[in-house]
Amino acid sequence: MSSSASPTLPPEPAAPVYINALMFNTVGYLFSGMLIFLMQLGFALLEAGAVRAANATNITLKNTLNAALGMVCYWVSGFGLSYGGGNKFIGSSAFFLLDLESLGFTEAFAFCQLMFALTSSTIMSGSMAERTNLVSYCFAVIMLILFVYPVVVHWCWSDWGWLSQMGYIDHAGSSVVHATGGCAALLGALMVGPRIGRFGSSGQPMSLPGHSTVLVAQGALLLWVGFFAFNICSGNDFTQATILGHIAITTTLSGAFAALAVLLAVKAMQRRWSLLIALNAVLAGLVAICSGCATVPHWAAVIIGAFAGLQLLLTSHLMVRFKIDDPLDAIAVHLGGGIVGTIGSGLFAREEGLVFTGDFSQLGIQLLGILCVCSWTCAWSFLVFFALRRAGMLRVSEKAELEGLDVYTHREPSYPEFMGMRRDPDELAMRPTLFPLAEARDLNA
Amino acid sequence: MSSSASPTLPPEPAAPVYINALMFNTVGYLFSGMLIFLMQLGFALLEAGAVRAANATNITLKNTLNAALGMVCYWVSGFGLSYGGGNKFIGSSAFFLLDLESLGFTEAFAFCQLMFALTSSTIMSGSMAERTNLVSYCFAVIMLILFVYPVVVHWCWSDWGWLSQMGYIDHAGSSVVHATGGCAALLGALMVGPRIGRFGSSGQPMSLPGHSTVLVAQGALLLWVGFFAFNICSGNDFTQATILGHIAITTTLSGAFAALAVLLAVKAMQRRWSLLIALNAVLAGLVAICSGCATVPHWAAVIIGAFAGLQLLLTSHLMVRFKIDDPLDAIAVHLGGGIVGTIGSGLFAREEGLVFTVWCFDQHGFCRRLRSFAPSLVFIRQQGDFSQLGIQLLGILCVCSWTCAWSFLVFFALRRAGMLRVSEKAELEGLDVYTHREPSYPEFMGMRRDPDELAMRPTLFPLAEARDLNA
Amino acid sequence: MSSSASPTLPPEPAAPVYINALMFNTVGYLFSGMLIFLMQLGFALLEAGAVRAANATNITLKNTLNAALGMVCYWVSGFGLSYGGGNKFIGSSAFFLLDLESLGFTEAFAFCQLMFALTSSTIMSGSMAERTNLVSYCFAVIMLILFVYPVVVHWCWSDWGWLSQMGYIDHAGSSVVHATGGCAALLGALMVGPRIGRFGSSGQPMSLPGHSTVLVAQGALLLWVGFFAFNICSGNDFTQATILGHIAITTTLSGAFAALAVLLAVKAMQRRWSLLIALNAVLAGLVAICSGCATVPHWAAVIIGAFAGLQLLLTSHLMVRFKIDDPLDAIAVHLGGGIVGTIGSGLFAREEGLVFTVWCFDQHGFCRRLRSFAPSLVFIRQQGDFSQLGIQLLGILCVCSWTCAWSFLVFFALRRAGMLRVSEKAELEGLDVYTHREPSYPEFMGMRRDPDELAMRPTLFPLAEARDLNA
Repeated sequence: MSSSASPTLPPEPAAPVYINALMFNTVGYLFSGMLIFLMQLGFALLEAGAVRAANATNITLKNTLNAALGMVCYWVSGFGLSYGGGNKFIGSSAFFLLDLESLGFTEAFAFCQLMFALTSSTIMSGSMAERTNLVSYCFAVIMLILFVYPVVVHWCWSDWGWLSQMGYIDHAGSSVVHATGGCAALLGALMVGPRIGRFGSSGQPMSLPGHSTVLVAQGALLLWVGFFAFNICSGNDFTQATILGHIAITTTLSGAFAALAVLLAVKAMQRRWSLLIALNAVLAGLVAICSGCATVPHWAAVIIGAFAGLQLLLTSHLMVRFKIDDPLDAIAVHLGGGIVGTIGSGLFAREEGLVFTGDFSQLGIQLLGILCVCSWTCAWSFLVFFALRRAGMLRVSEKAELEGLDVYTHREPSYPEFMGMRRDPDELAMRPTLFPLAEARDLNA
Repeated sequence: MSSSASPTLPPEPAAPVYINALMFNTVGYLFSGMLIFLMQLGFALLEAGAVRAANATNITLKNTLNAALGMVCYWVSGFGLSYGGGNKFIGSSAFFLLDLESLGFTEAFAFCQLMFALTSSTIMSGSMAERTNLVSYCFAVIMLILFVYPVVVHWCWSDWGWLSQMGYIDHAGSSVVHATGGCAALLGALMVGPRIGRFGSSGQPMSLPGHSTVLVAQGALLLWVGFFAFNICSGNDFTQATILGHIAITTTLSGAFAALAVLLAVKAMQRRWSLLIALNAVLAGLVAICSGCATVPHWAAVIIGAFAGLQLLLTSHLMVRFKIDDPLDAIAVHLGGGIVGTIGSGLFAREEGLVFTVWCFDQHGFCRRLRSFAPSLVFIRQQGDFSQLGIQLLGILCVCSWTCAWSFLVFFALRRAGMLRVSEKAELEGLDVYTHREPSYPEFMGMRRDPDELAMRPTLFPLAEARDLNA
Repeated sequence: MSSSASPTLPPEPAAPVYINALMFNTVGYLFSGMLIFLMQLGFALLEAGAVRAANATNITLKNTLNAALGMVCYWVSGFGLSYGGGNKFIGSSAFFLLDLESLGFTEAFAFCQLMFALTSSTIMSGSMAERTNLVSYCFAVIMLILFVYPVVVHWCWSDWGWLSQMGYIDHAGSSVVHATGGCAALLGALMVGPRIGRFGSSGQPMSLPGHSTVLVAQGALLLWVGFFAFNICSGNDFTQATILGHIAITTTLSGAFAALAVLLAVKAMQRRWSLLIALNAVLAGLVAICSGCATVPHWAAVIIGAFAGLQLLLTSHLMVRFKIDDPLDAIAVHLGGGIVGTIGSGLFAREEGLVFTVWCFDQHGFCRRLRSFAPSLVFIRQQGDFSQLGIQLLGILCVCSWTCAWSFLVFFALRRAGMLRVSEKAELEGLDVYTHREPSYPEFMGMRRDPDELAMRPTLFPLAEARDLNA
């Protein structure tokens, strides 16, 4: 370079500034936060692909609202209740992030933690898809991020929390994020009831396939990327090279083995290779390893992943048996996977796990923790959803559901140019809807 | 680990090497650059979803070309005119990045800045979609990235620029990136004219909805991610932890409140929950906070975001009124949002903003600046310092005038040469088949509500058919 | 902040901890690894868009399996054979990453290297799309990641490898990753044979366009982002700011010029602007610069990119001539681009490349190497050092032979066993329904131009129907 001529920006510092952990972690939180925020896109695509085309705009808006509304709620009280000092049960400062206005390090931490909160609340939108009122869903998001989720975080992740002080292992939120979201999803699906046509007149389940497997795959693969950032970021200290690398490998193994185990199981049971179930299995494996990713050895990650995958088939079957309609299998993935992961840490944690110590105390703490987290979330979810159902707000009208929410509620059909396509053109006059919701039903039957 | 056996790569260094700001910033620029480059994909999807299926290949190619051509133009003169020393008005070295060949730090900086340039020029492709000649669009990209945008950057962001030296606040480019791109988009949409069928015989607007709301949402959510990198990276110093974290929170709040404000407003006005307008509102909120993200307090980000969202509705309405056809509402999002944001910084910047220079009395009767904000203050406006607001207004005015002038020249010349717009035949048939012979969804071709129409219409997707849907 | 009240998490450390290279590189590997993993999504979308809708679920599952199975294989022996010490030819420790269990730094390195391996094996799924048995594809992935690819990595990238010790230049894997994957893709496409309907009765090629150009563009743009991480990460040392920035610029230029060169060439030859070929050209340019991204100057990146783009047209033509059916043109992109890049490094590397070892006379008559590049030089070729070019040619030859030999064995065995290809019935019906019972777009099923055909055709998407479109 001609040393004289071009004093280009930015100037290199005269005396080198060395990077300390505060700077490093700040940047680490921010980049992780962005990659975890990609998971919002992942969930939006996963859910859009898994619903019928007549409801694709609706579910996408729910995901967008989940992000926007969740950000506001987390700002208002989410961070304060989670990490704002306080007692063993609940935080009590830093509401509206007021005290942190000029503390960039903590603001960056809040940004990253916000993304975890958004992940938790978006799980509901899957299990309640295609039939839930938009306003009700907003109330559920507010309930979860404003109050329920932050309290769980305070228990399990903050220095003051009673579970945290007992040594509860939940590194990246198998229980905090996923079981919490999964419980809300379970209660929501229960209270809102199954979609019209999901169960036949004699109660037999009918297939209502989503409108695009490619979108589902796209969402799931994006979530796969996001989960790495999710787990790696969770220790909140990017200087711990030893732990970070370990997390990357355990997360890799758990997701991969979940997919392979389930693919083979489905092939054996149904004589077909199922993409959609394999994708859900990947997610279940990733959810399960969140808890122990920093503490279990590689081989245990294999076991936890495979087990989380296989429980998916069982839990999903149970949901159908109990006539709980979960279009995304979100309950099986997040609640089922979360429970498996939380217990798995109790068994396989290298220092405290049952397998390594013969000591049941850690397993007991894990069981107590997951029980309390689930009870807490279920109780509040029940209250809110019950109130909404009483108010008649929880579910859309039958007319809206049959016509498809995109046109009825939003007047924005998802694929306007592909409207009105029918196998039999004679049907056209009879059916004013864009996409025949019941038509695809006989396909997988 | 068995200490003897496996000397696996890479070896751990014997004496620890400590990381200095140069290394740290280099890596920071590169990762940010990649995430900002994701915004090219975001724009491509947003625009592809917002046009009709018969033009989806065309708009996607325009976005691809925007990236490829923009990279070349920025290499040729973009970086040199922006940051290559020079006078107050324009840079004058580092063309072709020649002087930087072995300065990885500055190369990484150029890489990151390139992505900002690409963002600026891609805005036009939205407002001019479905009717603009591909070659004309290339000329517009060349004009913008080769010359017009770098000069604006030199003014506002380089150490030598006259606006920069006056203390102009535009941290991440509400005016530099978005208003510049928005002005070019406005002139382009004006000069190329509305799409066939956009305005009825009596001038009433007709709806020509895009072919996939899911694609639009996908693009917008990806842009949402990209905007965080966009704003965080803009200070060009990743060691400033205090500022970076603040930016993340203000950006978060602005986008979120824009979406919520607009959703409620649209619900109140049109009795429906609109996904597409909400997504545009998010983008407008993010565009507006670019300027002040590092300097305004949290509550001001809320105001700026909500205001940027609501102006979207007004600006969009004005566009229709003046018969400017903007399929993406890119002008309302980027130009409107950019102006709101630039003015917002003048009002709310914590040190210099008008609001904080007002004097008040506290509970003891002492006269204090509102800057030391406390609930105990008695709000009596004594005097405010309008100078920062003046600088902001001057800056946005100069940036817009400069860009509009050059855009007018180029688009006018192209129109005169008859190159600006595709033929009517091409527009009706759809550009994908006519210009590219690559229909976007070949297997979904020829679908009609009425099979009898088939013989009459050779096009793949009936462009006019969807029109009556939202009517 | 009220200093007393809120002891928020995480606490700021009392004495500042300074970041050393080990911490920095660990985080660098992990973030790069994630961005490179995004390329798995990129390939899935690229391939899904480029096949017909009746096989979209199938190709997406193959990509998902590629990731899951590849992770397991790399864990089992991939990393061990690559970097586990050993002799010049093959590594011999760290299987199952056993020795590394508590070495986070190396685990992070393995995570990042794993993503390179996944990229290599996913190339096959493109060239063999729409007709290959899922189980066969799994065997091919296992073959490649369990054994073939790690050995190539050991040769070229580990400290012990024979090519590495000879000074072979392949910074980010033009040959290691892309030519390896491309050779397997070539052998696979050869052995599995063309799709039904790809070549007419008299051998003329027929067009079988994929079902969505938008998906293809989305995949390619995502890969474009991923390639930056791919190349930047490859040096395995994020403290080398000088090199990292240089890589970003050369990668930028190569991809951009490849796209522009090919777009113009296709416009000249076919009178149309092709999106799909332009996207493949971008990828070919990015593949080619992998090898020399750290060592060639900017202008050489331009040449390598343009050349890699143009060879795409030739290679693609040759594939058709030899009746090799490659639905994605993966062979032309990855094998062709890989070979161009490997040779390009031999020509243009700043220290060792043939071009820079030529001796010239400067204006004073002094004999100087062209390396000290200056416009005043008189260009008289005196002598050039062909040794680096020779090493490059030897390297690419050995890598290709090795991969082709093993691929031939495995695919031949699978064909003999009758497992390689799906039945004709499955192929005509579409794999999504036949193998997976998960049609990709259930609600868009049964659409026909002529409703009378419905009774006759039980398939969801008429595979042959789109054929006459581009004819």
